[in-house]
Amino acid sequence: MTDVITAALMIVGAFFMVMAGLGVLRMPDLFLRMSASSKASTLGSGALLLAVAVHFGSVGVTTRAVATIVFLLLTTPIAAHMLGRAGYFVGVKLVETTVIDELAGQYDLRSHRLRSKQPATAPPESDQPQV
Amino acid sequence: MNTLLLNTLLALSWIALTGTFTPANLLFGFVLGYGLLAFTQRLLPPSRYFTMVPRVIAFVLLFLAELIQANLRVAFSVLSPRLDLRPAVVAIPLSVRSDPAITLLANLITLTPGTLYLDVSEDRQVMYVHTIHVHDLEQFRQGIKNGFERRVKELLE
Amino acid sequence: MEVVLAVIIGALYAAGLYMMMRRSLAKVVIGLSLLSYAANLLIFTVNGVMRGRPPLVPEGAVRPVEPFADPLPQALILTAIVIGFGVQAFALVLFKRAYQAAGTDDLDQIRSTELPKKSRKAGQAQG
Amino acid sequence: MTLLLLLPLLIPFLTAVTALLAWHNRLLQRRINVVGAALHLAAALGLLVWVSREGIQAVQIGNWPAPFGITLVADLFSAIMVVMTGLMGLTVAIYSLGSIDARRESFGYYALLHTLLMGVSGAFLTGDIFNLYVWFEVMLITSFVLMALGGSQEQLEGALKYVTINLLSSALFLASVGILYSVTGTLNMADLARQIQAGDTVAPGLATVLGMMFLVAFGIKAGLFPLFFWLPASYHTPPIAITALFSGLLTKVGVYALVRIFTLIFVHDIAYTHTLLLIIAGLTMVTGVLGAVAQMEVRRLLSFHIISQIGYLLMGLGLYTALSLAGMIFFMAHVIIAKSALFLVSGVIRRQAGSYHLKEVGGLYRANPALAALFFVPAMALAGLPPLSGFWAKLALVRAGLETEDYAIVAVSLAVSLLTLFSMTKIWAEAFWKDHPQPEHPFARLAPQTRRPLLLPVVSLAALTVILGVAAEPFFALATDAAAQLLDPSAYIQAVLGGGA
Amino acid sequence: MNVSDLALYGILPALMLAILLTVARLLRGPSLPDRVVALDLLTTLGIGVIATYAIATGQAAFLDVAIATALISFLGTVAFAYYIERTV
Amino acid sequence: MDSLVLRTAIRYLLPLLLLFSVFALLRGHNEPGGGFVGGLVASSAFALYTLAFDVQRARQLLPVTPRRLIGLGLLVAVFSGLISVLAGDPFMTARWDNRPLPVVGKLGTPLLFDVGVYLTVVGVVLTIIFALAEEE
Amino acid sequence: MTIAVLSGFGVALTAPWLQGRLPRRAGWLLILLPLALTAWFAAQLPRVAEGTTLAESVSWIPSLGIDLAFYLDGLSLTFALLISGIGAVVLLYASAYLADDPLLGRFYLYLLVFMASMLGTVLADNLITLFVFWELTSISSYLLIGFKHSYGTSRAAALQALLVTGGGGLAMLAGLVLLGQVAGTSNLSSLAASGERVRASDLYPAILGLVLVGAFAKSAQFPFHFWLPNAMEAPTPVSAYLHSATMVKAGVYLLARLSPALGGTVEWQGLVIGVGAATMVLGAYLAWQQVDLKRILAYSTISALGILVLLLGVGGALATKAALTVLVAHSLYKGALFLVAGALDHETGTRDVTQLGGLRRAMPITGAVALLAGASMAGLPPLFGFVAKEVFYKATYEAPDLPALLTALAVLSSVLTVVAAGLVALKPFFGVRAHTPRHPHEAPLRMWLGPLFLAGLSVLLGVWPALVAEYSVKPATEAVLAGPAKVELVLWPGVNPVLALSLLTLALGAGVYVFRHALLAWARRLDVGKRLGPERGYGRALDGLLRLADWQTDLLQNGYLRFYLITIVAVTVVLVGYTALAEADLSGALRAPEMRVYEGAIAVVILAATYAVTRAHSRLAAVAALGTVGYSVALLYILFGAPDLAMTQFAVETLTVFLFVLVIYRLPRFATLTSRMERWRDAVIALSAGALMTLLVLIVTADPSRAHVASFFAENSVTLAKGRNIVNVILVDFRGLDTLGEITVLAVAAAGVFALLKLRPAQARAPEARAERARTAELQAVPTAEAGADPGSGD
Ligand code: NA
Ligand code: NA
Repeated sequence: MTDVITAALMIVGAFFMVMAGLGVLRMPDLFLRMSASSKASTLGSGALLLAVAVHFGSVGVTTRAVATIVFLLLTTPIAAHMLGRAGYFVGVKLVETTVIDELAGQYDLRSHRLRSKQPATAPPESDQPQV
Repeated sequence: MNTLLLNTLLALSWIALTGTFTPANLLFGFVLGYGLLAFTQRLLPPSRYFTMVPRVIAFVLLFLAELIQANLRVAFSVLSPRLDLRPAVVAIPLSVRSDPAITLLANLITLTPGTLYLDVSEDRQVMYVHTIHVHDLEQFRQGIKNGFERRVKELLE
Repeated sequence: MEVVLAVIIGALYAAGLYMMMRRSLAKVVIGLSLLSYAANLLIFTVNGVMRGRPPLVPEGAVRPVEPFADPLPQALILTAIVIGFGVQAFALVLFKRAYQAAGTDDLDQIRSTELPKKSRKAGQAQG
Repeated sequence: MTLLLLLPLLIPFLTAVTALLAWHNRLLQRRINVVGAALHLAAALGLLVWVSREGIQAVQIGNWPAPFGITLVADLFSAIMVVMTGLMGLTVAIYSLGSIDARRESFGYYALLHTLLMGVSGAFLTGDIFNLYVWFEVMLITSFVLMALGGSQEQLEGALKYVTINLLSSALFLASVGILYSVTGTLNMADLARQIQAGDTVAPGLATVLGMMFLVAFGIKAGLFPLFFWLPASYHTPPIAITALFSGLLTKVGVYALVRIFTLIFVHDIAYTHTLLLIIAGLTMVTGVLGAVAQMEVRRLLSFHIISQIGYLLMGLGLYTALSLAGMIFFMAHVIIAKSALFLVSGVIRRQAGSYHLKEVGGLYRANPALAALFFVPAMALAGLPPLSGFWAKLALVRAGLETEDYAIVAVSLAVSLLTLFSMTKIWAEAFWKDHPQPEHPFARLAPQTRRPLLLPVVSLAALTVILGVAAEPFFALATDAAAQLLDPSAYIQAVLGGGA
Repeated sequence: MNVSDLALYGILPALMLAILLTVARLLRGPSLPDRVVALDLLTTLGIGVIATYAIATGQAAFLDVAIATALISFLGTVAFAYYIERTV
Repeated sequence: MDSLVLRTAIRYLLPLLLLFSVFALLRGHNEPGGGFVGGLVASSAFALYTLAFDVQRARQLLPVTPRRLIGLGLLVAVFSGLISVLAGDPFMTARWDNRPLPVVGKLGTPLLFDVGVYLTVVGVVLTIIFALAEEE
Repeated sequence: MTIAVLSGFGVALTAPWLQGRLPRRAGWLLILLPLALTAWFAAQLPRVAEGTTLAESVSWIPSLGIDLAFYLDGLSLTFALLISGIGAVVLLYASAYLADDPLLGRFYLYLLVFMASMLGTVLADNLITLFVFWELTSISSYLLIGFKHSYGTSRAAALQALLVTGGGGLAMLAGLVLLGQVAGTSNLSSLAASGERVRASDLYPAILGLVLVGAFAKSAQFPFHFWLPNAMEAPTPVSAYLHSATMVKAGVYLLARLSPALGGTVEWQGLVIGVGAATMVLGAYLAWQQVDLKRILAYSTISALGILVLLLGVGGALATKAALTVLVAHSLYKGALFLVAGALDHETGTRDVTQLGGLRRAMPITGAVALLAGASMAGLPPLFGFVAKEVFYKATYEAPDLPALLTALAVLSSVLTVVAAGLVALKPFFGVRAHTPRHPHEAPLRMWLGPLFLAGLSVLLGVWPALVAEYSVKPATEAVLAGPAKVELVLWPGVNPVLALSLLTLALGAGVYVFRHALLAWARRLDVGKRLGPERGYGRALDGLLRLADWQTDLLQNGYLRFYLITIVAVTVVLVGYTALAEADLSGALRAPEMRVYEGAIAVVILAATYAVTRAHSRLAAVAALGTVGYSVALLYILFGAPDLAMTQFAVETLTVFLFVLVIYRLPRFATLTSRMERWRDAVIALSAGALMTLLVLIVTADPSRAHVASFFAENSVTLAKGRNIVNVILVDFRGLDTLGEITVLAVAAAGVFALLKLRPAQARAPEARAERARTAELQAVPTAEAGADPGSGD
């Protein structure tokens, strides 16, 4: 029984890991790549770590596996946020099909402060990239 | 949170009593302890603990469901030969204000596929989110506000 | 696997040395890094690689299950890694300061301590 | 008593840590510095006395039997080298009081100085080849920092090359140790010696290949031709006290390591290895001395001479006879003392005549006759003039070379000693005899509080070159005994591995 | 086929495929944040590899490496982001 | 860089990282870990803190200066080796207390030595990182 | 004897102090030493004449077989007397000659050191002890020649003398060591007994050549003679003492001393006679063409030294006797003449003979001395010079080989010597009174007393040659021949061919003297000295040396780090690669790879990332690729059972990347600075180094052998060291000392980084900060050496 669960978790994990890799390779811009990789990899590694917990079945291993998962859940999004922000500052281009970029021009490049902006009342009609 | 401590102690006592220190047994001890606590303390003034725990569990389940479902969606789109994307960076007005709440919300947004938390304005009025596929901006904003933001607000504020 | 590792080691050495032979300070310091990977991996490889048998004694046992990887090279590499880290950190900052002081990161321009003395006449050493 | 083997490591270590903790108290650091250096020398002398009375001594660190733990071992050669380290440490520690600026002092100078002593002593005392690597690294990183401490452009540029090339050497050293362990299964040098001599675990050819790797690795540190580039590029850039210390110790550790491995471990194919050593020795002497001849800056000139003299040391090793090794050891002591004295004197030259550059100085023969004498004695010693220390060293090497009929190296060594004389007289003629190029140059009087720390070390070292020369017998006898131990490593092996070996 | 074999011959190769794909992105860039994203993903993939290898070899001790990697690699990514932002 | 999210998260991450670092240190004698890795984890926690806030805040967080920490670590390490010397054994001969403790195993001078390593590493990495960050 | 030698050094060291305390009387006090020595040596004359020898030996460096052994026989006694006697004369003279020189104390020091060394040289009984003193004479000569140190010419001449004699000395050292080895003894006194063995040895030609080079260089023999005239830059007392009477004769002494061991062979005769004859003629030929008094004397000294060498080459009782007689005669007259030249210089301000004349009234005593000594030099009876020339001619006339040629050359050189004597002794004192830079007076007592004494001796010995024959020449000749000899000297040997030659010499000499102006013009056109002179060779050699040194240094130490690294790598590849191919067993190295898919993938990743590092166009991209390599290596560690290693590698890698990022983005962008050719060259070298390492790994791993210490760790980790993680147990216990060193490295690295970043050179700071620093430096309780100085230029 544990073997079956272990195997299933491993397969799920590996699947999402491959998706993460594929995503980061295939996606056309930085934000899309991060989008694809950050969650898929968290899910993938989470599944694999759970597989370890199930496989060994000891408290020590489980605790450590769960702690690692928690840590990853906590840090992966922050890393993505930091990188995305950095990407904005160095002027990484968004893919041409981007519908709207409401963040564009909101950063004060000198002070690195971010202004708030009230959302547009209507969704944009055009598909013009806004960057 | 004293109740959590008590619950944990009960779970550990269960382990000590049964003498088998396995994750399953620990979980069982915890559930058992929770039930006992809920049972024994129902006459005392209402503790947040007992309303919180189900909420947290529901929240986690919702999150997991979203996580897996959306991950599959992304997998599907990554695997499709032509990437069919309508990405956007959307500003979402915020109603949560506390640091932990914003942080939790941000993490949730990022961990659920399709969306990626980018930053929050200095005045905490607006959160900027990147999304892979947007049809209707307003619908997207409302989806976030009614989904994760509401639950985070319930949980933490 | 040793054959593959040997090729990797060779490649790391080659790349490290190649980088060290560049004119740019930054490249030299990167070369030093590659070189230390190479040396560590070399120690690791020549001492016999063994898949998945860490030199740990299971709880309750008095000695590890045979076969196990030789722990000594691991300890040596560990020491070398740590030392390398310290040295690398220093070298990095030194290079940065040298760049600041010299105003260039082109090593061909960084020769003030040993410029050839073209102006020197022969035979004026004494007298 | 086994503590005596440890004290040359512990004393500088604790001195350094205390200095580190007394970061903001310069006065305390200066005192600790001198006390620590004096204690280190005392411990080293104690060790030498002990070893010369009782024979080779070993202590197993952690009480783990050799070859499993790390062994510290002192034979006469090691003990002599540790004494030289202590001597250099004390003289430079005192000289620094009068010459190192307050800013360097408050950035850990004294802690670094003593860490260097620890690293060098460790290298001399360890009986474990990997532990040797560790002490080399302690010494190197400390020297890197000392070299760059102060942060002038010159220092940084010099240090840059010094660091890069030495790291290359370290990487090679490390790899060689790794391979050596893989083929022998031991890091203990006595055990290595036993195995390679027995020839059953290691193919002799492979052992020779390893010997070549070590030769390059240590050769870089020792400053052999054509691996010495780092030395002239950098040695003249730090304050002179540091240069003197480096000159006395750093390359010598490289030579020590070469001597150790090519007398203890890789002696299975002398015809190949030691002939090669002789060839390199000759080339090192010549290129070094020619480099010196080309210089007009005192520190650079002396730096090139370091290389040249390393050639002599290597010659002693390459000839590989009792006499040549004794000569090498005597030469080592001589050159450490004389060369450091010269560097320290050149510091005073700069202070009084205003420059290190020979074109820009002069007039010291009249202005400071005592300094003239303090320069002349070690300079002539370095040139090998009898009856100063260098002569006996040279004589022993020449005699050994003639005995083994290696005439070429003898010829080279004699020619090089003439060129050494030439460049010593160059300094003499320019800095002392010649008038100062500025007729009105004010020869700065040394302030009373700097005069003693500056001159005391120089006087002591100059006196030592004379004593080492005029009363050479006890020293040479000691060197002869030390050489005998090197030539027949059985006692060393016995002391480390015990009776069963 | 037991779990260990599955891990060794099924899962690990799959993870390696992911790694190769990621490295391709890392080398291709084009922007520095792209590379860092790849590097960050690489460490997470590494954690997966370690976990899988722990199952394959039955050595739970490898898990400790995974934790340490998870904890520390975050610093690397943050540092990259921090300084990328400062280059502007 | 003032990232609200990072600053918030660091409050939770910091104790977690420090906890793990001590765990790695204490367990190192029996499982992977040890003073060096422990020290690196601890210092990376402070490094994160430095990035999230600034050097001054990070320095305030630390009760002693990194330099003191280095000195202390070195002293502890060498002292652990000297204990045996006082008893007449060679330097660094291990002394053990034979009562086993959870996680740690047995207490002994090698563990004390590892504590010295841990302290030194923290001091070293923080000295470097603080100095570099103050450069900016 | 030991005391006699060593006392010189002792007294010498007190001389500067003494001169400082008693500026007027120091000379008189110091002269007591040479006088006492002279007396002591003179007291030994009778015993030595009887054939007794004195030997003393103090153990010096027994482990090198070196004793401080001294030996007194006729030969050493003759030299010792000359050294101490003339030493006294010169010291006295110098006390007046250099009375105003502030460095007189140092002069005494050097002169006394020289005297003691010279005594040591001639008294030494040990080959090495002899060499020790020999070199000391060179170095004290260096200091004396350069005494007028402000003049470039003095310094150059001092150096030249040192290099020529020192270089010769080094050759001699090799010769002496070989001689000792072949002869089986280092004792000069027992060397004669081993003569047969030495001359039969294969090494004999080498020994002979090396020893002769040393002796010839010291004794200014062709082609080393040029240093001697240049050494006239020295104060005149030095020239008189070192460069005519004593030091230059050290080579002659050595030839005489070693002739029992080395002499008598064809090689000996050919070399020694040839060089001696050439020197004799050349010196004389150049002497009379000079205008500087001291240079005339110097060249004639060279000629006389040639005679001595020639005679020793001829060998046998007669020639040896002649050599010793000439030696004594020359020392006496040449010493006196030099001192006369010094007096002339001192009083008139010039040494140019063309500017001197008619001084006999102004300087009568000096003139008389000059006349006597000059007559001895010219070989006029009844002076001792005449006696010497008679035996000299007799020796050449009766030489076993080539007597005619030798005699002809002897006469030729003697004729020219007569001319030189005339120039020195007659020209300044007779004829028209010339105008001189200074107004001449008679020299002070201390400056004529000594020369007068020497000239007087020339007369005394000329009249009474038996005195010197019995006490000096005979015992000395016996010492040289290592056997008894019949030695007599007479003033008037009767009419014979030799006397005819003497008269001829005088007549021709007088003729040339009279017509010297015409002949000079002719000789100057020939310009032998300059054109063929080896001095040009010396200059060229020195120039060439300096140019070679510059070229080599600029070539090797060119400042290009790349060049250094390329050289080192290339050397490693060649040295290690050659040894591996030649010596090691390569058979196991070639084998098929075996691996698993995932391992292969990691290998691909590492190789790709490594390649990417080398090709990266941006710094941070290179760092990212570098990080990939590091992480992948850590994965390899995991796969092969090294969790601790992997953990450490991951952690260190991350921190390194962090540091890189922190630092490297401040460096400029990558740019391609090298040409395509250079890149290819570097790539080839780097790849060959990589290939070498690959090969080594393959060789080593071909034969997997189990490490033997590993099992000890496995066995004892839990039981004795109480730890289950063996790697950690090794780190903190089995090999804890490594770790102690390791954390020391870390601590120092941190201190270094801190200092690099915080301690900047002063000029980088604002002026106010500098002023502030200076103020605080003043307030410091600790005395600061260079308060406020820029550490960058600190010493
Ligand atoms: Na040196
Ligand atoms: Na270690």
